[in-house]
This record gives sequence, structure tokens and C-alpha cells, in this order.
Amino acid sequence: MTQKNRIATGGQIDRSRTHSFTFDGVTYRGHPGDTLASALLANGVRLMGRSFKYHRPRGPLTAGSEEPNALVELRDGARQEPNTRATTTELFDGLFAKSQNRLGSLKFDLLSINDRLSNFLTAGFYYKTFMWPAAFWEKLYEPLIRHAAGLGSLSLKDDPDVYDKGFLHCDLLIVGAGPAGLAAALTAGRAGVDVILADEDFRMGGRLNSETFSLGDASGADWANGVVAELESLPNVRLMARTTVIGVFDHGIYGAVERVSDHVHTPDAGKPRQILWRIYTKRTVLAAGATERPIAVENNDRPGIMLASAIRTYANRFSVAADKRVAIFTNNDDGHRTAADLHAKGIKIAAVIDVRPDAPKSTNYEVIEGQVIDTKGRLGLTSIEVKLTSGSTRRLDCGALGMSGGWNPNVHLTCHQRGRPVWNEALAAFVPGDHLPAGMTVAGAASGEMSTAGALRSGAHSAMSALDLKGDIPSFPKAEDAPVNLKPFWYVEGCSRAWLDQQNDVTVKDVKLSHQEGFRSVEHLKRYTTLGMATDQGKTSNMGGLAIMAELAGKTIPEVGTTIFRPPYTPTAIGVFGGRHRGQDFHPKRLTPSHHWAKEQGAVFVEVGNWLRAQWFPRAGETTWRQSVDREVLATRGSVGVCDVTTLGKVDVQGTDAAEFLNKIYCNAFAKLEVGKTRYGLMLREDGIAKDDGTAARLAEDHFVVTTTTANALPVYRHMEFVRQCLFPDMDVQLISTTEAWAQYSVAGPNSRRVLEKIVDQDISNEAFPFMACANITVCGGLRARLFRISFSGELAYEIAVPTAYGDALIRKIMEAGAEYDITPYGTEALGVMRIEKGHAAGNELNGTTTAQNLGMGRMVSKKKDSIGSILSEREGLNRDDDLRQVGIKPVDLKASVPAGSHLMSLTGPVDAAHDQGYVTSACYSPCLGHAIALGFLKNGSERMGERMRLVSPLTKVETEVEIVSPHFIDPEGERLRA
Amino acid sequence: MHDLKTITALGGSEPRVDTFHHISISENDGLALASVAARLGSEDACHKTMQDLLGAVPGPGEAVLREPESGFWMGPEQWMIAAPRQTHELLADDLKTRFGGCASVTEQSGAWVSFDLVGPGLADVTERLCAVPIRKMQAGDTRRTMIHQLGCFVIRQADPHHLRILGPRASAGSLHHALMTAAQSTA
Amino acid sequence: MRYSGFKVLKEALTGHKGWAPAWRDPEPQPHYDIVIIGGGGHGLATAYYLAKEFQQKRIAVLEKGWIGGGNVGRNTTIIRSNYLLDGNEPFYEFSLKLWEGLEQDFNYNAMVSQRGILNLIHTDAQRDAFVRRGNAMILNGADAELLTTAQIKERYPFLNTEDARFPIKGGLAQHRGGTVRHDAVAWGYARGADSRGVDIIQNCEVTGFRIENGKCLGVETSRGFIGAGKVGCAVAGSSGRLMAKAEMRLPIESHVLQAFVSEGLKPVLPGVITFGAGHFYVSQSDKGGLVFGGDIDGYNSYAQRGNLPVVEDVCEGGMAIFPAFGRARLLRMWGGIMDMSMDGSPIIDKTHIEGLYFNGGWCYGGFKATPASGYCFAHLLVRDTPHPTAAAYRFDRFEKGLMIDEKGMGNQPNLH
Amino acid sequence: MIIEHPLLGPRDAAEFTYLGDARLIDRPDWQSENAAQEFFEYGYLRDNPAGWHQELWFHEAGDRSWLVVTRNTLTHEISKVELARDVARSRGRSK
Repeated sequence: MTQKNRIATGGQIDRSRTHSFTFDGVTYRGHPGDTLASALLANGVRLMGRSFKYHRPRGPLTAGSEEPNALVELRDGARQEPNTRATTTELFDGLFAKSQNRLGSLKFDLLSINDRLSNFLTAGFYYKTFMWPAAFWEKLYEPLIRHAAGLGSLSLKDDPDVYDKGFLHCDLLIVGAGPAGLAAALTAGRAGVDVILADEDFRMGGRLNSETFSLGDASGADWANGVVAELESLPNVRLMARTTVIGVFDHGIYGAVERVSDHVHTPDAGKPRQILWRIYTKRTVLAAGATERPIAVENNDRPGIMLASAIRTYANRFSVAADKRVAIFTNNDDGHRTAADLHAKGIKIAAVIDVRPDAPKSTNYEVIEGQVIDTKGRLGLTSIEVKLTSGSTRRLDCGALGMSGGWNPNVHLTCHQRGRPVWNEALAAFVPGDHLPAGMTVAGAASGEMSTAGALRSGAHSAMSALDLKGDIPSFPKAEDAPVNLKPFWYVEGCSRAWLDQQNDVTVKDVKLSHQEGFRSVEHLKRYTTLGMATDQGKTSNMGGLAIMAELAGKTIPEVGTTIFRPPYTPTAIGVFGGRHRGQDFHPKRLTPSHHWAKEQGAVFVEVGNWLRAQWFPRAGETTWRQSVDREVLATRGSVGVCDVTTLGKVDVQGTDAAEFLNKIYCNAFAKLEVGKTRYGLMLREDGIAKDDGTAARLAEDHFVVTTTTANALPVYRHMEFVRQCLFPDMDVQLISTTEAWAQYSVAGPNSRRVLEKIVDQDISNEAFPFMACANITVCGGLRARLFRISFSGELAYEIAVPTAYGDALIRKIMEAGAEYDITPYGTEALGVMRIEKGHAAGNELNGTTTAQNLGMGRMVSKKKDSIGSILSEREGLNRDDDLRQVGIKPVDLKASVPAGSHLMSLTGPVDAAHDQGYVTSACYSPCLGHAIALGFLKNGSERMGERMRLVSPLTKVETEVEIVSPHFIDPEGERLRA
Repeated sequence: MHDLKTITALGGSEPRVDTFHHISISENDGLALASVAARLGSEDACHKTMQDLLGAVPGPGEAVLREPESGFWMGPEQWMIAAPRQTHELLADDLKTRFGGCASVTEQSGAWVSFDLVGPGLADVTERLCAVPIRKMQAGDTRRTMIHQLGCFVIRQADPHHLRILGPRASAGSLHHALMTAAQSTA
Repeated sequence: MRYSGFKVLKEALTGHKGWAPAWRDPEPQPHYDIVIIGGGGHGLATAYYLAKEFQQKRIAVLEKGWIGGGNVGRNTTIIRSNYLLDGNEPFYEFSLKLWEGLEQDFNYNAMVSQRGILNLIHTDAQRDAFVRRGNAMILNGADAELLTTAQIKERYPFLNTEDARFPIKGGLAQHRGGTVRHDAVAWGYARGADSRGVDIIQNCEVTGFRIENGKCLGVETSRGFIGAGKVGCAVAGSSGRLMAKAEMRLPIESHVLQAFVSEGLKPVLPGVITFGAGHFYVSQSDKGGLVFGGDIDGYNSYAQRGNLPVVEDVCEGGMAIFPAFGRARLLRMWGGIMDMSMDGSPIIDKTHIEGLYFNGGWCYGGFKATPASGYCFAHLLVRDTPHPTAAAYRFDRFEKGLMIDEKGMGNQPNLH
Repeated sequence: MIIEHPLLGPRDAAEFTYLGDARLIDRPDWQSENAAQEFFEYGYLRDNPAGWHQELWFHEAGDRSWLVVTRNTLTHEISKVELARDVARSRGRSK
């Protein structure tokens, strides 16, 4: 293939090198500096896609990120990217792309039948039909619609690339590196402040690269190159090409995406594909330029019909002729500029058709006063029909038509905080309003300054005012300073199938129908017709729709208003928002001090929040987890077991008011707890519901160690700080979390004391260290440690803690000391079984809706003191006679299971919600009792011991008869604890 | 004397070091740490003791980088004191004695993992990790911030290419992984 | 005018000249029997059922902007009745049943699509809680099924089960759940109400209530005073703002919830799926966009826009379970204002002011409730007693300790 | 959002955890005659203004200070940030 439309000289492409690429199976050649669209056009390919609804053939409308039509599936395999704009895809060697949204080939798309049916498929047609028979929607109509809809395809393979996130700080962020942005950057950069200059393009310079103006003696592009070189030399300026500022967030935070590796075949190893930057800036100059808008003409969507400025860009920057014969349809002087540029490149101008009677004349080509009223060409433009002001019509052969309907400032980022743009009559366009995001100023074409000289001036001024700089603005070379000369013209009278939104196939006819049916608010128009909801967010379509709506409603365009611009500025890969947080790195892991040791033992681990805890320790010959767990429970209850309980939250509470503070946060009393003793504490939320439970150990008069459940460590700490700082600011109490500072092991079972006596340096006999005792001790001949005689299992048990770095050594020591008693490490499953056997409430019971009463601890709520939650816990709805009470449940048939989540019903009577009496919270097999047991909540449960009930789980098809029993299945008197 | 041996936060017997051309990431296993919080009404006495200990009382966002004891501000009337573990294994006990009744002292040695990032790529690496204004930070500037969802302290050391990061010890592996990927990304 | 395939065909062949406006644009009358404030889904549904099911005449819906411009036009379109608690489940199941016959009822294709909703399970405790919930659903007459990981994998083969930080241990499915084209719900109810004589008055902002001797006589509006026998407020999101005009403080905070849509893609997701270990849920619209969301931003806001941390948090959740979505592009993000109530459940009740009724506190779950909310509010307005399925949604439940707290987070609205 | 921490300067709001209306500082007296009603109003009723709002934020990933932030709920503009402890004291709270 030859690059038949490549102009012989000029352009900002590197002709010395060639890239080979593939589109729809055909291999072409282009040059570094090309986009996929420019390279395809150079090769004479202008059919690049199909529209969403009617599957009309489409080529590029633009040469930038506002492109609605030329969307392709870029790359293949797991890296396939649907809906990728050919107009911004930087060409690289080996690029692979294919067209999308077609059934068959791009040239013969079977779904183009929709175009023939377009009379039936008008705006909103689907709201009015497909209702009968009702069942057909999901089965027939919807699948058909879904398959026809959608644009490109995902590969459905895991994205193999990585994405980074990063954080940048600056004094001035400049968005856009066209003339205004470069002028702003030069001004601020020379003043020495920290500047970030970001531009979505891979080449800085903006429209200077696309135009033939000179700045002084240099071409615009050369001047831009020179400025960029100077900026690069300044240490306080960070230039970020290929970086789109996607959104403006509160207080000077901007989101920006840098495409680090999208212009290469595959990212280098370890390097990200893209980076999501969070930019913190004091001030921002928005210099995002402007977007040309098309004119609605019958059949204005054929490949070859483009924005005039796009044709100009392809010719000047990429050295590509859109066709050998080009016509221009314009309502302003800028259209003529395109014609002049093309002519200078040797491209034949079929004519410039200008709607204005006073259009500038040319000696080089014909200027027609009139309008384009129709176009021809099945897969690409072949001719246009022109209606002259005189009334006669003419057919002009041409392969490209440039449309120039004026320019819309790119105000999007000014609206991300719900600011509304205002109407500028001279430009017939919306320009930024007064309510800009704090710290933002707007410069250049984005502010309505359309000339090059104006852009330079306003860029420099914006930087100076943003930074409060004094003095003169830098001098810039002389540049074009022409005024805007335009006659508002939106659509050709009488047109019907004239496209406004090319991607979503919204035509003038649809807007008229929408108005006819009462969808007259601009938001209704958008939602009913889908105008502006395509991947370009209406950048080239919204204004046309608004103008027609205004005319139909007899209003002005600003009276009709605009819809709201939402971030991101251009569609942004979901992957980059996810950053590194995927797979195993979704959340950080927390490892217990015994993790490495447990791993050596072959432990199976389970996620508990971010923690990984040993769930059980399988031994050779054990084939099911139950075998391991049963063994661990029996071994612990029979002799001694050890479990890492470091994950429980620990808060160090010190100060002269520490005891009084605990009185506030726990519903039960702590003031009189002796030094050297530990007490169970129940913490309520202010609404009287149980928040958390744990223990508080009084190590000294003014020093407690409070434990929380694993899951609640953080919220409880936050709550304690709230109580300390906001409610009782003059209490002398200091808090600090020490969860990770100590490795803590539970050593439980009748032989636990014997094991620990070999490790602990002090006397821990029952007399010296009774149940609920606590102390600072030393172990192994001098290492500082803490010992608590508390038990979750119901056995004689201790928790022993050493500084975390010694945790690994201590577990090994305990195992060594316990060897003679066959000490058994146990995991969270055995821990769970033992606490259910003992009737201790845990997370399943403390589910955020249970009261102390429900838990059978109603009497713990002291009425003699002020504590969080005590008052609201007295509300009538929380103190009903038939309230839920925690009970034990066992099956009548001892072989049956009593699964958690089952509900409790009377033995007779209906099984439905109205007769629901309670539910099972936790269940397990008790190896000690030899049958399943469970904890649950039952209405008035404490009065119903011995009652038989039906346990039902229709979800899992279980129904079994159970007996309500005490929740304390093992050692109800607590003799073992105190042994 | 006890015979229990420590392991490093990453689980090794020796601290881990990873070297790239622009940055080195070293696990620093040698820190003893303890927090000191002034008792209500004893702030002046606490400050005075702190002054004696460090030569200055670190203000918000500040660290005093001294040998052997250094210290940084953690929160209102609360500081972290660090010292070499080899010589200050019982740092918390020593501080308790020193501060007496004017402060609450809590041992923190086991709670943290420390990494030293050193090299000319420091700013680039840090910008991929957290929202601290690394290029503006001066020696002693200290920030608590989030790295890979982990609450960390970052402390600019005297060498402009040296940053110390303290992170939650239980997540040392995840934090190290985040540091390594940032280093690879910017290599 | 009745919509039908035949009508579409006929109009196509005759130049679409016969389509009439979907609703009128009437001038406000001086007095109505019932005035509904809020032309969103709930307000329009209330008016529709008032006219259709309760044979009320002289009804007006007052909308300060354009109808359907509140949360009915900016949600993630999910319907379901997978609730746990007695106060909620019968109501949401009633709503789901109304959805199932809605389109034929109001002659508008709102694309009610029961492609199912699936909540993923990641821990044993979560499974216990979901089993309890699934049982409560079935006991209330709804459908629920517990799926294994293998069954889920079959339906979503690209779900990350191999390298998941929080392994997927199954899921609770409700096959009758699904999605509805949200805007069409507002339009369908509006058209149905209008055709039954309801005056839908857009660009009419309520600026105050006229209250004398403890009785509400009507509303002051930007278009003058409008008298009313009864006034029903259905402006969730702005409830605090509106009811402050009646000097009421509510058990509600207004929060921002962001939602997201990707570019159009060929079908990949059959139904709605919810990640139980991160903040993420997603479905795919008929147009092909992945419609997804997560947690509320968490601070009081009426700004209808959110911030970057939640955007990232949601996408992290998405990438955790669907790493194939990395190369799909997020097209648009937006924010809606949520009435976050103190227990996460709504209020449909009389106020202490005679003639003034309240419907709000829908948190982020108002869309699926639209039909039942409208029906039950209409019931309350006409009969002065709550509909049986909405009897728990009382104002005084907080004072009495009868909270309906599905999540168990207590009186902190941003945690629900 | 950026919260201008009174001690630490500008910090990303992502470092903070939000609680709600700063009236949560004004916890009623448990021995008041009307305690039940007062605690109900304290716990459940909110002004929820569309405009300036005083609210509590916890610097969870920072210095662990509770702050009272005066922020506009319509624009998110922040006009004032104080240490909650100082505010609590100024409102007469003590032990």
C-alpha cells in the first residue's frame, strides 16, 4: 500500500522512519508523528467505523479527542481496547487495530439494515413498544437490542498492564500547551514558581502545530518548539505531554492521566501503562482551546465530511490530504483559512460555500454564497449538492467536505464544580461564566480569545494575575490577531436526517420529535434522544441540538441552557483509577507475629479484615478441615493449645482519669477495678446498641490496656478519641493504639499453667495469679512481657504478650515448653468452636442491632453512672418483654446440623415471616459434645429453655427439630476458668 | 539474660536491602520506639524534659534528628522517640523514669517497620507513593500519611536524598511491595 | 394516546405527525385536593396511584425544575427486594411485584429487566448473614438462591476467583432483581398521571408552607400560592431543605453518592453483581455502558458532585473482581444527593402538622422503591393510615427505639 | 477536598474520617429531667443545612485530632477549621 494521500513535503512527521501497522487485517505504513487516523487517511482509508444505532459508515470527523466516529479496537489479545479514538492514537510500529460495531465487514455491515428502518427507530421508539407479551422483553426483545447496541468489545481477559497513581504539588497548573498555555507557562516559569504544564497531545503547541501562522519570523510550530525547549531547561517547570487533566475536584485538586506507554507496543517491564496523578495546585490556568463545530446538513455524516479545522490539521501537521478535491462549508472566516491552507498545499478546492452574503472572496478558488443541502457517496463522500442564494442548485464533486460552523471554547473543566457557562453573542458560543472553580482562570480560545496574539496575551495575563505577579508581560513575537467574523448558522432549513450526534445517531428530526412529544427541557432532550451521551460527551453535537431546541421553543440558546459537563474530560481507563490495588494487592495484608512459623506448620490461612490468620493446622492424614479443628479443640480442652490472638485491638489508656474514662466508654463500671486485675467490658454506641466488647486490664493505677475485637479495633479507637477530645476534653487521659506493638498468644487448657511456668519468670500459681489477674512480667530470663489470665475458650487460660519482634521466638518457645503436654496450635475455627461451646458472643452476635439485653447482659448496664449509650438503651422498643435473647440450640436428632442463618419457628403452625421467632447466629460441630450446637436469638428466649422448635432454612433446604438450651454448653459454672 | 531472638519485620534474620540505580530501599531493624504523651496540666514539665532529651521540642510536622535519641511530633502533646535498639532496648522504661508523672509513655518498638529510602530518585519514587510535598520538604519535616492504604510516617532526613518511612509492622510486606513497585516504575 | 408497536408502525409510515406531548404543561390552579411536592419518581408515582388506584381528582405535582431531574434520573437503575428485616422486606417485595407489572400498567416500556442480582460472599460470617437474609426473603414470599463459586464462575467466567485478595465463597442471588431504564420510570408515571388528570407543573419551586393553627393549608411557590387539602412531600435528597420551611428537623442528613458509566461495550454482564469485600456494584445497560457505583462520599453535601478518593475506591473494587475491566473506559461520573436516614431506612408518615405528609429518607435505595413508595404514600394520603407494608416507616421509631437498621451501623447516616 | 488543619496545614480530606454535625459535641446531661428526649434529639435529629455546616472530622491517617470544620454543603468551601477539643472546651465541656 502506498501513502497516496501523503503530501510530498512538510508536516511534523518523521519521514526518515516508517511504522508498519494493521487495520482490519490490511498492513499499511505511516511515520512517527502520525496518529492512526492520519496514517489511515494518508493511505487513502477514510471508512473507519460504524455508527451506534443505524450502523452508518463513518470516517473521522475530527483530528482530536472530541472524535465521535473513528473508534477502533486497538491492540489484540488481553490488551484489546475498545472504542479507541484513531484520531488520538499515536502510531507505533506494529500497531494492530480493527473496526468495531459491525456484523460482517466494515464495508458490508449487515446491521446497516437499521439505517433502512430508521423511520421506525426514531428517538424513544423503544419506550412505546416491546411491551407485549410481558415475558418477551427479557427473552427476546432485550437480547436483540443488547446485541445490536454497545460499541467495541472487551477481550474479557485480565488487563495485563499495571497502572500507577501519583501525587504532585505545584503553584500553578496550566491545562493545555497551545499558544495561551505556553505563554502562561513561560511567564510563570520565568518567575520561578512551580509550574506543571499538561497537554493531552503527544506534541505540545496545540493549534500552532496545525496552522500556518507565523510568530514573528518563525512558524508557529517552531516557536512552540523553542518555548518548550526553554521550559524544559527550567527546573521549576514540569512538562507533561500525553497527560489529560480529566477532572476538577474540590479545593485545587485535579485529576490527570498520563499515558506513559500507550504510544509503544507494550510497556517496558515494571513500567505502568498509565499514571493517575492527583495534582494539588494553588492556582490553575485553563488553556484548553476550542473545538470547531459542524453544521447540520442532510446526510452530513459520510466518511470524508470533517470539521474544516480537522482537514487543516491533517494537511498542515500530518501532511495528509483528506482528498484531492475538497469543499468547505462555512459561516465564518476561519473556514476560508482552511481553504487557503489546503490550496497552498496543492489540494484542489472544489468551492468554499459560505452562508454569508459578505463572504471574503478568493482568487484561488470559487466562493459560493449558499448552503450545502445534501451529500452523496455510499462508503465515502463523492459529491455535495449546493443551493445558491439565488435558489438554484449545483452538484460539486469532492471527496472531502470541511464544515466550519464556528468554535466552541472548551469550557468543560470550568463546569466540573457546577459552574455554568455564559453566552457570548459575538462568538455565538458559550464561554466560561463567573463561577469558576476556586483558583482557576481561563485563557486563550477557552476563554473566547480566538486570535493567536490574543491567546498569547491572555495566557501571560492569566499567569500573572493567578500568581499576583507585577510588571510587564513577556514580549511575544508578532502574531495573527484577526477578529472573529461569523454569522450564527446551525442547520440547513428543511434538513431532517442531518446528524447532530454522529456517534449516537441523533438527527435534527429526532430533536424535533422530542420537542413535539414534550421533552423540552434540555435534560429531557438529552435523555430522550441520547444527544450528547456518546463517548465524546457531546463535544461536537450539543450546540447544534440546543440551537434547534431554542428555535422550536421560541427561546434564545442561553435561555434553553446547557446540560452539565461531568468528569472525566475524555473517557479514562477504569484500570488507571484502580492503580496497583488489584489482585492480591487490592488491600494490604496484615500478618501476625507467628505467621512465618504458622506457615512452616502448614497452616491454612483466612482473611479477617486485612489480617491473615491461621484458620487451622492440618496434620498428615487429615482429609477434611473438620478433622483438624476437632483435634485442635479436643487437644486444647484435654491438655493445652496455643493460638495467636495479636489481631485483637489493643489500646493503651493512661492518665489520672483513665479509670473514669473507661467508666464513660463501657456500660459497666471500671472505677473500682483493682490494679493487677482484668475485667470484661461491654461498650455501647450512643444509641444504646452494643458496639464492641473486650477486656480492660489495669496494669497500674493510671494505666489500662483495653482490648477490642479484631474487626472493631479502628472504629473503637476513633470512638475513644471522640469521647476523649469532644465530650470530656479535660480528662487527663492519653490514648495510643498498641495492637501491633505486642505479639499476643492465648495459651489455653488444663495444662496451660504448667507450660507457662516454664517460660514465665514469676510465680503464676492460682494463688499468686488468679483468674482475671494481669501483670507486667518477664519471660525466658528477662524479656519484658505481659500476662493476662483471661479465657475465651472457657478453659484455664492465659494470654501472654511480648514485643512483636520477639513474637516468632516466643511461639517457638511455647511449643518447645509445651511439647511434653502435646501442646497443639489452634486456629480461628477451633477458637470459634470453643467460644460457641462456652456461649461467648462474637461478631455474629454483636451485629450492630443487638442490645445488652439481647445478649443476656442487660444487668451490666450500670444506671449509677454516665456512660455512652446508657440513656438511649432504655427506650421502650429496646426493652420489650418478647425481645430476642441469646440462647443455645441443639438438634433433637443429634446427627442433624443446625446451620447459621436458619430461622426459628414453632413446632406447629405456618412457616413464614409473620411467625418467625428468631434466628441462628453461630453454629458448629462440638467435638466435646459430639453433636452440632448453635447460638441464636429467640424471642423471650431466656424463658424458653427446653422448648422444642423447628429450625428452618428454606434457602438451603434444611428443616430440623431443635431444643432451646442454655448458651453455655460447656462448664456453665466456670470451674475450669478458675482452676 | 533471655535467649529470645528477634526477626525483622519482613520476617528475615537480617534486614533486607534492595538497590536500584536511582534508589535503595533498606529495612531498618535497629529502632527502639516509644511514644510520649504529656499528662493534662503537666505539659510544661513534659516539654522541659523533652527539651533536655532532644535539645528541642518537635512542633507539629517536625522531627528533631539527633543521636542517639531522635523524636518527632505525632499529635497534640504527643511524640515518638526513637533510639538505636542495640543501646536502648528498654527505651520505654528509661523514658518512663525520665518523664515521671508528667507524661504517659508507651512502648512502640514492635508496632512499626522502618524503611530508609536513599538515592537521587527519592522524589520520583515518593511521588508514586503518597501525597507529601516531597520536593519542598526540609530536613526534619515529618508527615503522617497514607501509602497503599497504610498509615505511615515519612521523615525527611538530613541528607536531601534520604527519607525514612515508618509503617505498620504487620503490613511490612505490603508496604515493602509498594515501595518496590514504585522504585521499578521510576527506574 | 395508547403506545403500541402498531402505533409506532403507523407513525413511521405517516411522518410521525401524530405523536402528542407525553404530558401537558398546565398552569397551576389555585387549589387542589392533594399537592405532591417533588416531580421525581416517588412524587410522580404517588400522583399516578392517587389517580389510578385511589380515584383521587384534583391532584398536582409541583417540580422546581424538570420532572425526573432528581435521583430517578441519576441512579444506577437497580431493582431488588433482598432485604433482611421485617420492616423492610415486605415493602420491597411489594415494590418488586409492582415493577413486574408496571409497563403494562402504565403503558410505557421502562425496560424492566429481571436479569438478576448477585451479592458475592467472601467470609464464613458473611455467608451466615446472607443465609439468614435469604431465608428472610423466602419467608416473606420473595425469591433467593444461594450460589456456589462454581455456579457464579459459570455465569461470570471473567470474575477474578484465582488471584482474589478476598476469595469468593459463593453468593446470594435474587433472580427477580434486575434493572430498569430509570428516566423512563419518571416519564411513564408522568404520562400515566397526566392522562388521568394530574397537573404536572414544572419550574414551580415551593418556597414555603402556609401553616395556620397546626394545619397546612397549602404551599407558597415561585408561581404563587397553591392551596391544598393535603400536601405530600417527596423530595428525597432535599428533604432537610424543604422540611426546614415547616420548621422540622429530621433524622436525615444529605449526602452525595457518585455513580459511573463506561463507554458502550458489547454485552459482557448478564445481571447486577455486588462485591461484598469492597465498595463496588455493576450492571450493564442495554446501550452497553457498564453502570457502576460504590459507597457514598461520606460527608454532608448538597453539591451533586463528589471527589476523587471515592472514584478511585470504587474502581479499585471493580478491578479487584473484574480485572478485565481495566481497559474499558469510564465515560462519565456524576453525583446525586441522598437523604441518608439515621437507620438506613425510609420514612413514609404523617408529620405533626395536620395535612402535611412526608416521604423521604431513602438513602441510596430509593429507585427500586419507587412503585411501592408511590403506592404506599398515596394510601397514607387518602386513608390516613399506613399501607401494611410501610407501617414500620414511622417518624417516631427513633424515639421509641424501633429502628430498622439493615446494616447495623446505628445512628450515623454515612455508615448506612 | 483539602482540610486546612490548624496545626498541620493543608491536608487531603482522604486522610480524615467523617462523623457528622458538630453538635455531637453537645452531649446532654444524663441526669437532666428530660434526658430521654434530649438524648433522642441529640442522637437523631439534624439541621442538615444546605449551606454552612459545622462538622466533625477525625484525622485518622494523621495526628488523630478531631476537628470542627465549617464547610458549605452546597459548594464544599471551607471557611474555618478548629481543634474539636478547643471547641468542646469553649462550649463548656470539661470532665
